[in-house]
Parts: sequence; structure tokens; C-alpha cells
Amino acid sequence: MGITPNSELRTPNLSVDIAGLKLKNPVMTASGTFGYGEEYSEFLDLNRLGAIVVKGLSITPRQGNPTPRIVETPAGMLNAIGLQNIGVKAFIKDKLPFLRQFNTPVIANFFGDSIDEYIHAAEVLSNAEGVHALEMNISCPNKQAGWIVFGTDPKTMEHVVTAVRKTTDLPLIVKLSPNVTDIGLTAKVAENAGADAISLINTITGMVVDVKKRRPVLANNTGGLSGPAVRPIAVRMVWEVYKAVKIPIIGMGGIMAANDALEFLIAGARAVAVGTANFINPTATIEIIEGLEKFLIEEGLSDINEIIGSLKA
Amino acid sequence: MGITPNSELRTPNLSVDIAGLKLKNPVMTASGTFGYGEEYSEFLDLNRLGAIVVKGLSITPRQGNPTPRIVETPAGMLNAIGLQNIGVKAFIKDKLPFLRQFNTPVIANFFGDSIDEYIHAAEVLSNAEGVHALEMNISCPNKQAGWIVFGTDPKTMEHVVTAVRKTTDLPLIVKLSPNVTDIGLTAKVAENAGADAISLINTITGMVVDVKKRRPVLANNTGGLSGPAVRPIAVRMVWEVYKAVKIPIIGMGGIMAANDALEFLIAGARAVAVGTANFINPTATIEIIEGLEKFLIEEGLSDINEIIGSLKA
Amino acid sequence: MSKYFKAKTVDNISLNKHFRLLNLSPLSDIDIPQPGQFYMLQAGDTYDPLLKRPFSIFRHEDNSLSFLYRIRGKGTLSLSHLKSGDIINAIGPLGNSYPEPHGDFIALAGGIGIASLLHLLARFKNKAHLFYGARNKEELVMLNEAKALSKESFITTDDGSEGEKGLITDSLMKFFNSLPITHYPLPLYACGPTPMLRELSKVVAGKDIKCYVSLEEHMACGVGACLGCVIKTVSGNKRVCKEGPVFDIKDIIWE
Amino acid sequence: MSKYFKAKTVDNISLNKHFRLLNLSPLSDIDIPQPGQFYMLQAGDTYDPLLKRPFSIFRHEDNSLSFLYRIRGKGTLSLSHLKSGDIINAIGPLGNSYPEPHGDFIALAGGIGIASLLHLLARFKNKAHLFYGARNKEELVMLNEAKALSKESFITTDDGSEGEKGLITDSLMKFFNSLPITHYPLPLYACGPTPMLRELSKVVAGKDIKCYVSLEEHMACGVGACLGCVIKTVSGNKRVCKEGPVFDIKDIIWE
Ligand SMILES: Cc1cc2nc3c(=O)[nH]c(=O)nc-3n(C[C@H](O)[C@H](O)[C@H](O)COP(=O)(O)OP(=O)(O)OC[C@H]3O[C@@H](n4cnc5c(N)ncnc54)[C@H](O)[C@@H]3O)c2cc1C
Ligand SMILES: Cc1cc2nc3c(=O)[nH]c(=O)nc-3n(C[C@H](O)[C@H](O)[C@H](O)COP(=O)(O)OP(=O)(O)OC[C@H]3O[C@@H](n4cnc5c(N)ncnc54)[C@H](O)[C@@H]3O)c2cc1C
Ligand SMILES: Cc1cc2nc3c(=O)[nH]c(=O)nc-3n(C[C@H](O)[C@H](O)[C@H](O)COP(=O)(O)O)c2cc1C
Ligand SMILES: Cc1cc2nc3c(=O)[nH]c(=O)nc-3n(C[C@H](O)[C@H](O)[C@H](O)COP(=O)(O)O)c2cc1C
Ligand code: FES
Ligand code: FES
Repeated sequence: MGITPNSELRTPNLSVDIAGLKLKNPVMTASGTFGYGEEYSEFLDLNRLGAIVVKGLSITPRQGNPTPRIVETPAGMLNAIGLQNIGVKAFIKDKLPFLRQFNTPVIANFFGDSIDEYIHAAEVLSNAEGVHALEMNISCPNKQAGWIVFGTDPKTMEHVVTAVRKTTDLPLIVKLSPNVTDIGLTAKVAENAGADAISLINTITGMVVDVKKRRPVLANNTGGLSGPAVRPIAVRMVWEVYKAVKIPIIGMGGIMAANDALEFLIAGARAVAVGTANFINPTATIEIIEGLEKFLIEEGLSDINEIIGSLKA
Repeated sequence: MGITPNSELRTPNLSVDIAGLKLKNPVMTASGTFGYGEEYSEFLDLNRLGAIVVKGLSITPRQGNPTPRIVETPAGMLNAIGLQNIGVKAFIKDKLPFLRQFNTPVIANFFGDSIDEYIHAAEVLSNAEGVHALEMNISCPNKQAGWIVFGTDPKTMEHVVTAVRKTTDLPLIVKLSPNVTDIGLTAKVAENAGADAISLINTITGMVVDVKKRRPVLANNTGGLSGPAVRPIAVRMVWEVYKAVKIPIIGMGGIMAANDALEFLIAGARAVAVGTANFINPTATIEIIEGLEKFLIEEGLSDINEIIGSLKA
Repeated sequence: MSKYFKAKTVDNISLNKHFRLLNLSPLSDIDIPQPGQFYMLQAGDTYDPLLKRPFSIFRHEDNSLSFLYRIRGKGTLSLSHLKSGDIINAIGPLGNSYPEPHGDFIALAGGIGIASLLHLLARFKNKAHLFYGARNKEELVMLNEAKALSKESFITTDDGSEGEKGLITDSLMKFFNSLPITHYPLPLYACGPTPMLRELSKVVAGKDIKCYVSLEEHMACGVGACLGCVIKTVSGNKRVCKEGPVFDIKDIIWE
Repeated sequence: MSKYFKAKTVDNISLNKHFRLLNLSPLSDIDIPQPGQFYMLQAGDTYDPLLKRPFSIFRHEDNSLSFLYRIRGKGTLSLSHLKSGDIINAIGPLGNSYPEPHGDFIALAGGIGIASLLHLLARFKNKAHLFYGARNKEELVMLNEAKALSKESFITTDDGSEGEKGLITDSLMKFFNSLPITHYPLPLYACGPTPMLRELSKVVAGKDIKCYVSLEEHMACGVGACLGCVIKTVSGNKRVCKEGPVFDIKDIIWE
């Protein structure tokens, strides 16, 4: 398949740069689907990952929602974990030491119920040894301001991103909610408020009804849709964001295989995150990394950066 | 399965009322997936349908987009037909006579590039014998006002719905775009502007990339996602709209079987539309109607209206 | 008698790495398919893959339908998993068919395009001047069967691994040039990749010859309802699944 | 030796309308499963169904793994389509296991709950006082096998079509009352529907008896990463797939 001898010889460059953070390859884990790295370390070598994004953290521990928290949908799943987590302090004390053993950057995903909670979590995480970047999950309601979801209201979003930007020198990734009319606009707001990078998409709100019980299947009624079902929406949104901002993009949403990751990279993502796929195939990330290299060789390309944003549309 | 003898005897009532329009059952076809009724008439008896919603019509004929117009996605498909249609006049002259043979209400779906086009199409269709209701597709850009999609901008939407409301006495169904932050709000705007009913969801914008060609698969780059993949999103949106407005709701999005239709009805839809499912199973609508009746009998219910909006959440 | 029916898998024979021959026995009475018509087929009732895929009728005997297919992606891969006894859903026969030839005719097949033409060759034995080309020997599926049903045959492969090295449209061109002009017009029936058909349109341009081509487009419904499969013709948009798949090459506007 | 492996379907035996016995032979070396552990299984590589489903290890012999399952929805239905030779993906063994009994023990099974307990009965033959209940005779799957491996057995069905009519937890209660108090504490191992386990918690309440129950929750990952399967315990949230599925009944906070 058009493999020229010498392109077979040299292995192509897979490393990318996200706001000064050098990744050995563009494949990271999606927050909340990879725990704090431990669970999957028996299935794959964490050193091979581009980055590890940990489960969303808050300033204080969270118990999350009652069960059922999970329900399957066609080519997807809804989750309503309710952001259960051990809190930033326990994370730094009990989980970071394990992650520091690997030469893979750790990105701490965090969130809050209020701007103050965001600021505090960001401060604590910024001072922790072994946290290389912060990913802000703004798909949560602002309990102080009438439960408006930070990520769906430009003003609220601008405030919280600006505030966090002031409190950290780490690369700041803002993770967008897809539940908006104009994703390019929200990305622009984040960029102007000081984000170093954009990641998307977070899950899309959905519901499944148990028709005999006349009840939503999830105890929380609604949950977040992820998996292959959302991929075409996610790829479209990454492309719109790529046209709207200059900062790098981390694309995710239904990436199951290398070909899916390539769709995101070509549409403008400089890196990708793999989420739901880990549940079905614990070695999905590794297979995707190998698949990207294979693709570059077959296409006779020497550097992954050559295809980023290469979409002819 | 809990069938009491007498509930077996009397067949339950399936008929529902949408803004004065009486449907013998709540199952209609989704616009654009059933042509003008002819193609599927050799597979099923059109008299059995709750209503027939025809392919979207414009005041003048449209050629639509170049091909590929269709691409499959996990548990879904993208379409970029580009609203190809024969125009209202040819519809009335060549297609309505066929549809008038059946005692099934015909709902004319229509759209325009400008408020004027909407008004003209609505006028012509309202005076045609055999058109029982109008469904306004507002998921199209307003070419006079900088290509803002009518359905994603409350102001633009209010204007066009108000204008059309003035021009027709037929039941006016406004079909919402799901590509918005707050579907309840847009539904409210439509209700206040004079809509008699709300239908949702239209397709969600998505993209699939051909990684070897570095091109979107669709000639139009993006297309509208439909099929089972979108169902959890559609059910959630119907539930949100049910809580926001008083007018009846027609729910759709990934309905393949009776159980899916029940999810929508329980979440608050008074009727449902079947789209993509027709392509996979031309008799899907009939099987769904029979499945609804079976469910009511098994549950010992005598009237479909008992389950509409019965969600305990 | 409905065009939407269930059929039982008789067998699903592997011809080589890429090609399979699927034999189905319908569980209800079906319409008799004509050469050039197609069916929408789907294995299993999962929603992934979701849509049925179009396949030309390859052979029809009293109560059996046969399809020759090449494994490309999800849909054909899932078909290849079918085992004897498995039940599948089908819609068909769909679309128009090749107009009947009266006497000799030319059949031009590119690769898997042979699937739809073989039915025509079988129906009108020893009348065809067959032109069959493919990338290589392996892609020349059902070559012997096709030859046996034809009066004469011209074979080409891109790599010369079988027949002449070169494009099948070139040897067709040679054939035309060798003919005393009076020998036109044999009707020509062609099925194959779009580039081949586009090339053919140039070959026959200006010639007084009836030329029918079977086209491919992505399809969702297969019955004319979705408008997914349209092509541009001199008389406007036409649906490949309804007005086609067989078109007079002179009507097609190539893009 | 990875816990993520491919296995070949040996056979997939239909026991009756609802139940199947799936025998797999792993294509690579695997860890040895303990009674109470489970595997995440998935047939085929379609995205619908998307997630693997959890199934208790029913039997393990040198290089074969057996699973007893009841067809409920999409996932188990697709498993039921597996034919000999089909390759499937599996993750396991996962979770903790039943603590070893020393001497006699009580095994309480509700319906398909027998799947995880039978492995325990087989490992410790003729030590179990078996309590096995189900809706009806048909749902008492593997009854004879379970009886044969037990010292004594008490059977109930909701409709009395086999054994005593009534709830299995009631006959357990009777059993307790019949015992001279000194005869406690035999350890008790239970697996079955949540209502049965909740009932059990009342039966053993106040009694000085070690009682271990295997719980069910919807699962996505099965390895502790997604937090989808948590239950509330006296020491906070626990993951059924990781800290469980076997818990000391006294630690569980029922909702
Ligand atoms: C009228 C007609 C008759 C056909 N007859 C045959 C036949 O007899 N034997 C045979 O092997 N193939 C035939 N084809 C082509 C066959 O339909 C495609 O190869 C098949 O749909 C590919 O599906 P897939 O999921 O395996 O591949 P996908 O992964 O879906 O796509 C692979 C490629 O197949 C093409 N394709 C995908 N979906 C469709 C679709 N719905 N319709 C048309 N092309 C599509 C696209 O070019 C795509 O790039 C016919 C096509 C048409 C339109
Ligand atoms: C640790 C554990 C061990 C199990 N062992 C067995 C066994 O040995 N044999 C057996 O037949 N069953 C066993 N189950 C239950 C089995 O996992 C479910 O019956 C199966 O997942 C149903 O999937 P489905 O797609 O067929 O049904 P679905 O249509 O998905 O759902 C039907 C019902 O199954 C339950 N369910 C759905 N998904 C899950 C899930 N991911 N985890 C748990 N329950 C779910 C829900 O209550 C749902 O209402 C076990 C469950 C767990 C948690
Ligand atoms: C079980 C589960 C838990 C998640 N938890 C978080 C989280 O804590 N923070 C966050 O920003 N995103 C979270 N997500 C969203 C994912 O990081 C990702 O954005 C989304 O799942 C889309 O990617 P995927 O389709 O590959 O899973 C979670 C997703 C899942 C499925
Ligand atoms: C091929 C195709 C064409 C469509 N054309 C129209 C249209 O002309 N007007 C409209 O309002 N909706 C149109 N739709 C949207 C459907 O009516 C429906 O809202 C959507 O497909 C979701 O339902 P489904 O998942 O059951 O298909 C079209 C959908 C498809 C798949
Ligand atoms: S495939 Fe739907 S119109 Fe041809
Ligand atoms: S199933 Fe994911 S944590 Fe248990």
C-alpha cells in the first residue's frame, strides 16, 4: 500500500506539543474513564501513553449519585457517576506517588460548584509535584448562581476561566460542554479568558426510560452520552473549534480505533483522548498509538503534525 | 404476562389529538424519510398510519446537494440531502391526489430561505385540499440575515413563527433543531409565537472524515445525524420540552421499535414520528403501532393517553 | 407477495480472500428479479451496521437468490459472517433492469461489476462479447463462468497477471476500431467502478451505439424515499435506486 | 499472562428457553479464577451492544472456562448466537471471591445466582447445606448438579412447581430456628436477586453468623475505573467490580 522502502525504515514522529507540554504521542486517556491510572496499569504500560488524564477532582471528596449510574444505549452509554472522587488532597497523597513512577505527563481534571471551589482546587493541584497540566471541566452547574452550567453560559464561563487562569502557571486546558448552540463561540470565550488549550467533547445529556417502571433507568434521571454514537457530532465540533481558535485542541468522543483518532486529528485536533473504548478494550490506547504510526508509514508521512488540521473541506 | 381476560377482549384506544387534529394512533412518518408516501405504499397500508408527514417542501423546487449525501455512522447515519424537493406547486398537483385516497391526515413539512419564502409556502399549502396540518422546519439558515439558522436564534425564530402563524389556520407544528443550548427555551418561544404543537428532534449536525482522502465523506462536509444513536438525546429533549410548554409534542429521533416509541410517549410526547427506521424496515411503523397496542393490553391499560407524560422522575 | 422478506442462508462460499458467494432461500414468495436489479441486504438485527447495503442479483433459480460480493467495510464484513441457517432481512428486487438485448451484445465489466452482468450473460447465453477487466488475477472473480457464457471474451488486468496488461476500456476501443463501421450498433451493457464508466462515456462519445451503464451511489432506503442516491442527468436529478441503477450513458451528466 | 484475552467458543448449550451454558477455551494463558469471581464477556466486535457484560465463573477446568447465563436483553441475546469456533473477547478473572469455608457452609441461591455458587459447591463437595429458590421449576437451572454437590438441599419455587411453595429465605429462617443455637455459625454464601439478599439481611440480623453475599450492579468497565457499580457500605462507597462482588452482608447499607 504505497510503502516506500525508506519510509518503512525510519519510524515517523508521533510527538506533539500542547501549550508547551511535550507528549510522546497524541493519545491520552479521557477523564473519568481511566481512574487514577492504577486499574489499567496491569493491562498496559502507562509509559507508552501520550498523557494520563485522571478522574475529575474537587476540593473536597464527593460521594456521587445513587445507582444505576450506567446504562447502555445504541453504540453508546449514559453515565451519571455524579463526579464521585476522593478530593484533591487524597489524590495528591495517595494517587500521585504511583503516577510519578511513569515518564508520562499527568493532567489533573478538576471541577467545582462555585468559582471559589475551582480556584482552590486549581491552587492545590498546581503546587503538587507530578501534575503537568490542568483540565477544567466546566460542564457542572454553578450552585451559587442558580445552577447555570458554567460551560453553557458564556459570561459565567468567562468569569470562572479568568479566575482559574490567574491562579495557575500550569498549562490550562478548558474542557467544553457539547450541549451548546455554538461550540466555536464558547471555545473563543475560553481562549480569550486565557485557556492554553481546548478539549472536547464532554458527554451529551441524554435519558433512557424503563417503560414498564415509567422511570428513567438512571437514578439521576439523565446522564452523559459517550461512545461511538457521539463521534460524528464530536468530529464536527472539533472542526468548528479549529476554525474558531488558535490554541491547540484535544479531541475526543467515541474514539475506538486509530481511524477514529485520525478523523479528529485531520479535523484539527492536536491530540486525542480515549474514554469509553477503555471499558471495551483495556489496550485500546496502545492499539491506537500503533495504528497511527502504521497509518503514517503507509501514507509515507514522517510526522503526525503533517496531518493535523489537514482536512480539505 | 398479566393479561386480564377482559383487557384482552376490548382493544385499547390508541387515538390521540394534536391541536384538533385527530389521529387514529400516535405513529406518524418523519419528514424526508417517507418521500410523498408512494414509495412505501407497496410495503404497507397507508390507511393504518396516524399521519403521513411528507418530505420538506419549499415555494420553488430544489436540486439539493451533490453526492455522497449519505454516510453511515455507529448506530446512525448522516444525511445531507440539501432539502431537494419538487416545490409546493408540483406537490399539490402531482402528489396530493395520491395521498387523498387514504383516510390518513397529511402533514406538509415546509421550509424557506427567508421569512417571505416561509409565508408563501405556508399560504399555498394551506389552500390545498388534503393538507391537514403544517410542520415548519426551522433548521435552515436565513439567507437574508447572515445565514443564522432560524431555529437556533430565539429572535429570528420568533419572527418567522409569528409570521407563518398569521398566514395559516391549519394546525401549525414547529419542528425544533436540537443544536441548541436550551431546547425548553426554544420550545417556549415557538409556543408564545403561536405554534399549536412542537415536534422534535430534527437531526444533529455531524461529520465523518475519509482519512485517506483528508476529506469529509459527504460532499456537503457536514450532515444531519439520525437513527438509534441519537435516541437518548431526543428522549431527554422531549422531556425538557414537556416540562416547558403546554402544547402537544411530537417526539422523534431513533425510534426503531414500539419500546422506543413508548420512551417518548412516557417522557411527554403525544405522538411520535418514525424516520430512519423505515429504511431498515419498511413496515416499522406498522410493527410499532401493533407493539403499542400489545403493551397497553399487557399493562392492562385502556387508553394510550394514560401513559403520555407518565414519567416518574 | 412483499418485496420485504426474510431469507435463510443456504451457504456463504468464500471464493478467495475478498469475494464471497451468498446463496439465500427466501422464506416467502418473492418477485422474479431481472438482470440489473438489486436487493438491500443486512445480516442480523444489530444497529451497527445500521443500514442495509445494495447488492445486484447475481443468480436466480426457482427459490434461491445468489449474490456475489466483495468484502469492503462493516456491512459486507458482517455479511461474510453469515453461516448456513442464519436468517437475514432483504428488500427487493429493486430498481430497473438492463433492457433486453436482441441478438449479440457487448458486456463491459470492471471488477465486482461482473456480479450484475453475469445474470445477463446467463439469461442470453453465447450472445455476449465480454470485456472484463480488474486490478489483478485475484480480482477477476467468476472469470471462467463469465467466459463460458460468452461468445468471445477480452480480459485485462492492471498488472498483467491475467489477460492483457492495461485498461479494459482500451481493449474495447481497439475492438471498436477493428470493426467495419456497419457492424455497429451492438447494444453495450456496462457495470463497474465510476472511473471506468466515465472513461467508457468518452469511448462511446459520438458513436451511434446504445450504451447502458449500472451506477453506484451510497444508499439508505433503496426504494426512492430518502433521495440519498441521486445522480445528475440531462433531465434533472434521478434516483439510482428507483429510476436506475441502469441508465443510458448519454443521459448522465458526469461531475 | 493478561486478564484481557481472546477465547474460542467450544459450545453454547441451550439448557432451556432461557438458559445457556457457554464453554470457552482461552487462546492464551489465563489466571485461575476463584469461586465468586467474574469475567466481562462480549460476542463479536459490533458497537451495538457496546459494553461487555459481567458473568460469574461457573466452572473452570484446566484450559476451559464455563459460564451459565440467562437471556435477558441485547448482550445475553448476542451471546446466545455464539457458535462453536466463534472467537470472543473477555476480561477476567475480576473482583474478589468467596472466602474459603472451613468445614460445612450454607449456600443460598436465587435463580441464576446458582451460577456463581456452583463453583463453590464443586470446590468443596458435600459440605454445603444448599438453599435454592426460583420463580418456578424451569428457573431452577442446574438443580440436580447443585443437589449432587451438596450435603443436603432445600428447594423452593414461588409457584410450587418444584420443591416447597414459598420463598427460599423463609425456609432458611425455618432451618435456623430448627438448629440448636450452638450449631451456629456455619458461614453463609448467597447470590441472587437484590430483593432476596435484602430479605436475607433481615433473616441474619442479630445472628452471630458470617454471611457473604455476591452483589449485582450495572457495569461498564468491570475493573474499577468508571465508578459505575458502586454500593454504599458502612465504610463508604465500594465498587462491586473491584472490592466486590462478594461483601460481608453486615457492611452493606441497603437503600
Ligand atoms: C445498485 C448497487 C449494486 C451493487 N451490487 C454489488 C454487488 O453485487 N456486489 C458487491 O460486492 N457490491 C455491490 N455494490 C456495492 C456495495 O453496495 C458496497 O460495496 C457496500 O455497500 C459496501 O458496504 P460496506 O459496509 O462493506 O463498506 P463501507 O465501509 O460502508 O464503505 C466502503 C465503501 O463502499 C461504498 N459504500 C458504502 N455504503 C454504500 C452504500 N450504501 N451504497 C453503495 N456504496 C456504498 C463507499 O464507496 C464506501 O467508501 C452495489 C452497489 C449498488 C449501489
Ligand atoms: C458480578 C456479576 C456477575 C453476574 N453473573 C451472571 C451469571 O453468571 N449469569 C447470568 O446470567 N447473569 C449474570 N449477571 C447478570 C448479567 O450481567 C446481566 O444479566 C446482563 O448484563 C444483562 O445484559 P443484557 O444486555 O442481556 O440485558 P440488558 O438489556 O442490558 O439489561 C437487562 C437487565 O440486565 C441488567 N443489566 C444490564 N446491564 C448490566 C450490567 N452491565 N451489569 C449488571 N446487570 C446489568 C439490568 O438490570 C437490566 O435491566 C452478573 C452480574 C454481575 C454484576
Ligand atoms: C464513566 C465516565 C465518567 C466520566 N467522568 C468525567 C469526569 O470526571 N470529568 C470529565 O471532564 N469528563 C468525564 N467524562 C467524559 C469523558 O472524559 C469524555 O469526554 C467523554 O466520555 C467522551 O469520550 P468517549 O466517547 O471516548 O468516552 C466521563 C465519561 C464517562 C463515560
Ligand atoms: C434522509 C433524511 C431526510 C430528512 N429530511 C427532512 C426534511 O426534509 N425536513 C425535516 O424537517 N426533517 C427531515 N429529516 C429529519 C427527520 O424528519 C427526523 O427529524 C430525524 O431523522 C430524526 O428521526 P429518526 O432518527 O427516526 O430518523 C430527514 C431525515 C433523514 C434521515
Ligand atoms: S437510496 Fe433512498 S432514494 Fe435511493
Ligand atoms: S464497572 Fe467500572 S468501576 Fe465497576
